[in-house]
Amino acid sequence: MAETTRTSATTIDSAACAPEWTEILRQMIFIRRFEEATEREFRRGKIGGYLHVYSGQEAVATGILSAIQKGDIVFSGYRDHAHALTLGADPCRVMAELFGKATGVSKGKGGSMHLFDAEHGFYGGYGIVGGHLTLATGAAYALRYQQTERIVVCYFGDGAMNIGSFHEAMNIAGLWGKQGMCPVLFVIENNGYAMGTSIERHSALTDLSARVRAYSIQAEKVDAQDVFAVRGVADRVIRQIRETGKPYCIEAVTYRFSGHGAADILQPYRTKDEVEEHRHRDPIMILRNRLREICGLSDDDVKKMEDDAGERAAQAVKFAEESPVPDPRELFTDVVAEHGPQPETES
Amino acid sequence: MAETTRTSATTIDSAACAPEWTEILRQMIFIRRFEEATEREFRRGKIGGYLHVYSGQEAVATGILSAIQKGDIVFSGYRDHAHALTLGADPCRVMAELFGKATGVSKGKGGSMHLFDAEHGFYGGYGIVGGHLTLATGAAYALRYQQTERIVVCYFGDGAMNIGSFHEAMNIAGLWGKQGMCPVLFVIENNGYAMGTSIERHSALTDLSARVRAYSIQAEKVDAQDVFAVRGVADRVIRQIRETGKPYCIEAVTYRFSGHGAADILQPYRTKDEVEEHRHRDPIMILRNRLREICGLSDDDVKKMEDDAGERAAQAVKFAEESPVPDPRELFTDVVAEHGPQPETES
Amino acid sequence: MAEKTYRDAIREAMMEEMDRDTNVLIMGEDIGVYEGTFRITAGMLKKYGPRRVIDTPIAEAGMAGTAVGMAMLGLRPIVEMMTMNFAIVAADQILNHAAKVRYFSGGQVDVPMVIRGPQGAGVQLSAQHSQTFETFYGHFPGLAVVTPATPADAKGMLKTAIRGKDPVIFLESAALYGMKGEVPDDLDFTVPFGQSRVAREGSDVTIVSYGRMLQVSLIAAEKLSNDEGIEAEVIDLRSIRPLDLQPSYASVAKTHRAVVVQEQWKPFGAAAEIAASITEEMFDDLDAPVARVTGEDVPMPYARNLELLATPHEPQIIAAVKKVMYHD
Amino acid sequence: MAEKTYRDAIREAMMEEMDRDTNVLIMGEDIGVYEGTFRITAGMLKKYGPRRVIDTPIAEAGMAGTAVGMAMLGLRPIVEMMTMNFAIVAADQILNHAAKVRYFSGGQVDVPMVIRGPQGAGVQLSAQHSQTFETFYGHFPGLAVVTPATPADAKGMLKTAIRGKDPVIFLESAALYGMKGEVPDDLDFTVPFGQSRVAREGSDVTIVSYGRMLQVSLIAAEKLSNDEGIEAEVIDLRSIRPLDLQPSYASVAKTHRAVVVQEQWKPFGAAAEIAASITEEMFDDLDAPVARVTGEDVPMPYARNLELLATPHEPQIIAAVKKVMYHD
Ligand SMILES: Cc1ncc(C[n+]2csc(CCOP(=O)(O)OP(=O)(O)O)c2C)c(N)n1
Ligand SMILES: Cc1ncc(C[n+]2csc(CCOP(=O)(O)OP(=O)(O)O)c2C)c(N)n1
Ligand SMILES: [Mg+2]
Ligand SMILES: [Mg+2]
Repeated sequence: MAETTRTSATTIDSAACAPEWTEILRQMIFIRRFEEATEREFRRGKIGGYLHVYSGQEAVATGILSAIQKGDIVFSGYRDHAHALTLGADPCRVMAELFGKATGVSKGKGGSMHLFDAEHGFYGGYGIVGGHLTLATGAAYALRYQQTERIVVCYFGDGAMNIGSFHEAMNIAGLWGKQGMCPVLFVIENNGYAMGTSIERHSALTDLSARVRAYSIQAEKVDAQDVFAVRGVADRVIRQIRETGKPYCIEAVTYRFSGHGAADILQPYRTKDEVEEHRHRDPIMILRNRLREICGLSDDDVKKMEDDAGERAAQAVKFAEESPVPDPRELFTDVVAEHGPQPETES
Repeated sequence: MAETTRTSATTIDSAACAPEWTEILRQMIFIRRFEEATEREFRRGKIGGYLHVYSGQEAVATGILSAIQKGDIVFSGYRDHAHALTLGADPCRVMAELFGKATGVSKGKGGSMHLFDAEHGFYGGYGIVGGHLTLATGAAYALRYQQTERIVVCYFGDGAMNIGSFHEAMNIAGLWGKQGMCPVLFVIENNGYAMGTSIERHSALTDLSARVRAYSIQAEKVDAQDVFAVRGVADRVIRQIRETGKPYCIEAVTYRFSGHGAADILQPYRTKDEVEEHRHRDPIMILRNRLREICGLSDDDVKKMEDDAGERAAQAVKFAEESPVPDPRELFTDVVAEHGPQPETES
Repeated sequence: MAEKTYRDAIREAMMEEMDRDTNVLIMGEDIGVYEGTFRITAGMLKKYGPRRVIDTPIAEAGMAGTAVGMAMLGLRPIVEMMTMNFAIVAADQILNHAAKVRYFSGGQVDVPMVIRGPQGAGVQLSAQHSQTFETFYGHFPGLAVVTPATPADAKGMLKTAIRGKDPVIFLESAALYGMKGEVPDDLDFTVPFGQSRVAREGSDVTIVSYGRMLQVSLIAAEKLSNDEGIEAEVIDLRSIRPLDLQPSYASVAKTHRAVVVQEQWKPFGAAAEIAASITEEMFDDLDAPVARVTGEDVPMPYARNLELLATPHEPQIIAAVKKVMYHD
Repeated sequence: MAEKTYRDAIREAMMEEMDRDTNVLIMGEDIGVYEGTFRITAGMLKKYGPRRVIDTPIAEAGMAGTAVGMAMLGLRPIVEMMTMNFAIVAADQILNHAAKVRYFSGGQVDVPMVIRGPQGAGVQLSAQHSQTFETFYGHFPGLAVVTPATPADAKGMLKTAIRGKDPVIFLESAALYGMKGEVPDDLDFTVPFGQSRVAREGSDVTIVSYGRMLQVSLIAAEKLSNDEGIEAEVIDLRSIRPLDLQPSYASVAKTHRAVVVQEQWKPFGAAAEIAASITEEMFDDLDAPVARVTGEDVPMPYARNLELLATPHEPQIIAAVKKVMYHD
């Protein structure tokens, strides 16, 4: 199997100082603050169920989703807050969803694992590992069938690559791609672990991009703690997908700083040192330092961003807290189309 | 992806004339006659259900199963007559199974798709495409866990490689192989088609061996119309599996002469010419010619083999025909263990 | 009205809807070049081309899951399962995705898709290829599950399914494909879900069934009439979810006795729900407990004699009718 | 006897059987290094090593299928599903392979394996993570399906499952993991399948349940006794397949009224089978139709207030009891 190329953006040109990068930094900082708030609110018992936060992986959401266009569609797993937020979902409504409130993006019916915001192109939020890959593949077909130039982005974890639906989706995407009918960007969020199982222990072949090439789908690795690198690949690749209608895969090599979920306190599968080491490659720090060094971003600017982000996260919590719970009648809505051809199920 | 090596036995040495090869020819001819008989009996309405015959692929069953040892275990799909027969299942009882008779190898409960003969190492006979690959993988683990030197052989078609259970089995086999805990030989019976869908239309990457290597499993292609070639690879590879406890995959490139199943009369997916062309590479003819040219096999010898095979097939039909149908009480046996801890299901 | 086979009724429903709405497409294994193992899709690839008649690899989860994605984006995919037995590998895509995404998204998407294919015992297809799935799917909210028993219903209900907004499990019976019946010509002829019908009138006993067993029940009813002078009212449920038992209740109010007929295993089968519901609603009207006629509780055997014993036939229905009428 | 949690009862059953028989092993996701998401397998990897405590990739079909192969070759694998919801992707391996290979091979193999894990509603796990599966599996011959409601049953039935010859679907409830109860110390303490038991004696009404809902039913029964003077007999079914309804019949002969309690959706749920069977057998003894208490027929919502409305609680059971007693 050929060596996997690894892209990294060591050469930074003047475009690096475009205002957009400040926006990306702002967004990454906000995601971090937002996730910290969710962890706090989970401990306070305000958020229920499972909670999977994104801290450490911010460059994957922002680097790629800043490169797509309006009308593009995004699918994700259960670690989905950052994707929804980066697409423009209202943080207040995202937090309200986590609180199980009527004002939530999914009316409080979905929760953390099932954020959904069709208006902003976010098509969920799924809890069965690997289950949404086939959905994304079908969505990509639909967009091409409808003769649009829209594309699909589909996020999933390294661990999801071992389940059958990954395989079926990839092979179908590869086949449809040959007809130019499958404009989808698969993004492996390779954070090294499926819950507590490291890649070496869950994947027979540890070169994940190589696995994807076995479906005749182009794939490349990128150092995803470096949002410049991610964005660089994304720009090029998304253009290609849009032009060709063929799938592509980015293996975003990243790391999660928090536990797998809120219950993963002990983390017996990795050492404190390992986590600490990766904190030296915090994607926020990397971008911030670069903007400081090259573009003259000041400490004050950064401080202001941090404060703003904290403020917005706090506002989201406040909004969520003050929002009403769903009306009990909501229990029975959205089961089937209310005005579909079928009468209500008798009870 | 690296070029796939293709083994072929162009150099024939004196071992080519070992008596074993005559036996293999005899077995291949018998399989052909047996299958022709099943097709006849199907048309006569004596065999029901689905019937998938093996004609054209004889070298895959015989080339590999002549290389295994007593105690080894074989799993197959629904195109399974040849595997059972080559392992030593009584042809009369195999035919009786197809007739749905009490004397059948599965007591008449399984039929063509579910031959089973544990005594001869044949562990079925499965009808869900790809479903048995995980079983074979688990069986291989068991054999190693029990500290035996036994191995598993698992046959499946090219079309089976697109279903989720193939993927999960392969990845698990790859992982367990690293611990030396998965002595299984996966044999792709690549006959170019999944029912009426050619490889180019069902597999995004058409190099099937390369797909298997994406699970860190060694794989190689062999021209499987040439039983010498198949057997050559099998001998080497089986030794390696037994020694290392690691899985291996042989992609046996073959062709089926009959329709997919008995109902596949029109065969709109391939031309008569294509089939005719492949008949020039009939594996029986290839072996027969070689034994004639090199080892002095006479036309008389061949004639005798053909007659014997026809005779034995006819005997099997006679046995099947004269056997009794299952006792009606058999309907309720073998659902759960009769002396297991659970009482019978109340009805 | 014209007489048509169940098979042609299904094909026509699909083709008329594909003519009507370019968002409708079909995918499945060997439905295009091969023209379908049961030839339901014969001629369709030629007419609509490979973008709308998609031959897939053997990947039922992939088929069902991609259909969900297509449906969420506005297409109306029809997935042909070669037989419904193979859809078990797609169960997660159907039960956890198709059935639930409307709900957990708070109603942000429609999921207009149809999963259709034959189910039930054929002739000697043995254990893995002979199952029925109305209970399997019927338990899950978010799905519609239908079991047409006639060519007209096959056509009319398939049109309803294709035009709807929800995932529909459309359960055919291979044994019915050759059956003929009158089918309305109107291009807009549809049969709504959740409306069962009286398939035969009678006053002595109520037989409730659906799908292929409805036809067996009708034959049993004729025999009962001819041989015993017992007039059975036969109800065709038509859809399993939503389930409409009003006509069954009305019938029981008249007959005071009911038999429910289902092809597969008794425990936790569909007949249990129907019997339990009838009892809950009509307890005071019932002169006998609702009887269930079902297949034997064993995996389907291959041998023809055993297979015939495993599945219900007219005699079992007749016996059950006599039992609820205390004629035994 | 010692007091133990349901969680410890399960772990002890597995460890004692692993000590007793080297053919017993366990596999699952994150059961080894991570020690299990519910910590059922804590300490096991250290004690038994990676050949007997196997961390698997996320591949439930792979887990279930390899277990079938192992079992056919004489091992006794236990598969831990992180939650039973994830086993839907393994449905084909369980329903078409584990459940049927004994039959279609004409009885040539035993398939001694256990698939176990928690099911049912937790706290706000929403639609894909809150389902129960007793009906899903209960319909299929070839499987045993059990739903222990106490620590003693959890231990005794798991031992029966591990020592058996057939595939067993062992349905736990995460909500019960912390529950304490007396558990016999005997290493050979087993609880046979297909023997339901009277969990509480009473003479006025029969409540039939299993698993977590059994505990809710017992609380309801206490309330009924204290507040209304109604003495409910509560039957714990313990196993769903095989299903033993004799004690329920005997109880109904005494009480003449029955309520069946089940956590999930009413249509085609387990309660239908139980109600239908009781009615078939005890029709003349019943003073009221058997009532069903079930969850609402909707995918599980996330919001806590909706989730509480979706699942049955004591008040619904009490209301159903009053209804069958015509006290409403
Ligand atoms: C089919 C299925 N099996 C198991 C789970 C439980 N589970 C949830 S997340 C997870 C690990 C996934 O790891 P990965 O795909 O690498 O994503 P990450 O959490 O690292 O982002 C597991 C096992 C599930 N949700 N679905
Ligand atoms: C899961 C599943 N889907 C579909 C089928 C129907 N089916 C039976 S054989 C077959 C083609 C298999 O092709 P391949 O694996 O290449 O084996 P071959 O028949 O060529 O030997 C199909 C689609 C099935 N049995 N199981
Ligand atoms: Mg991961
Ligand atoms: Mg093939």
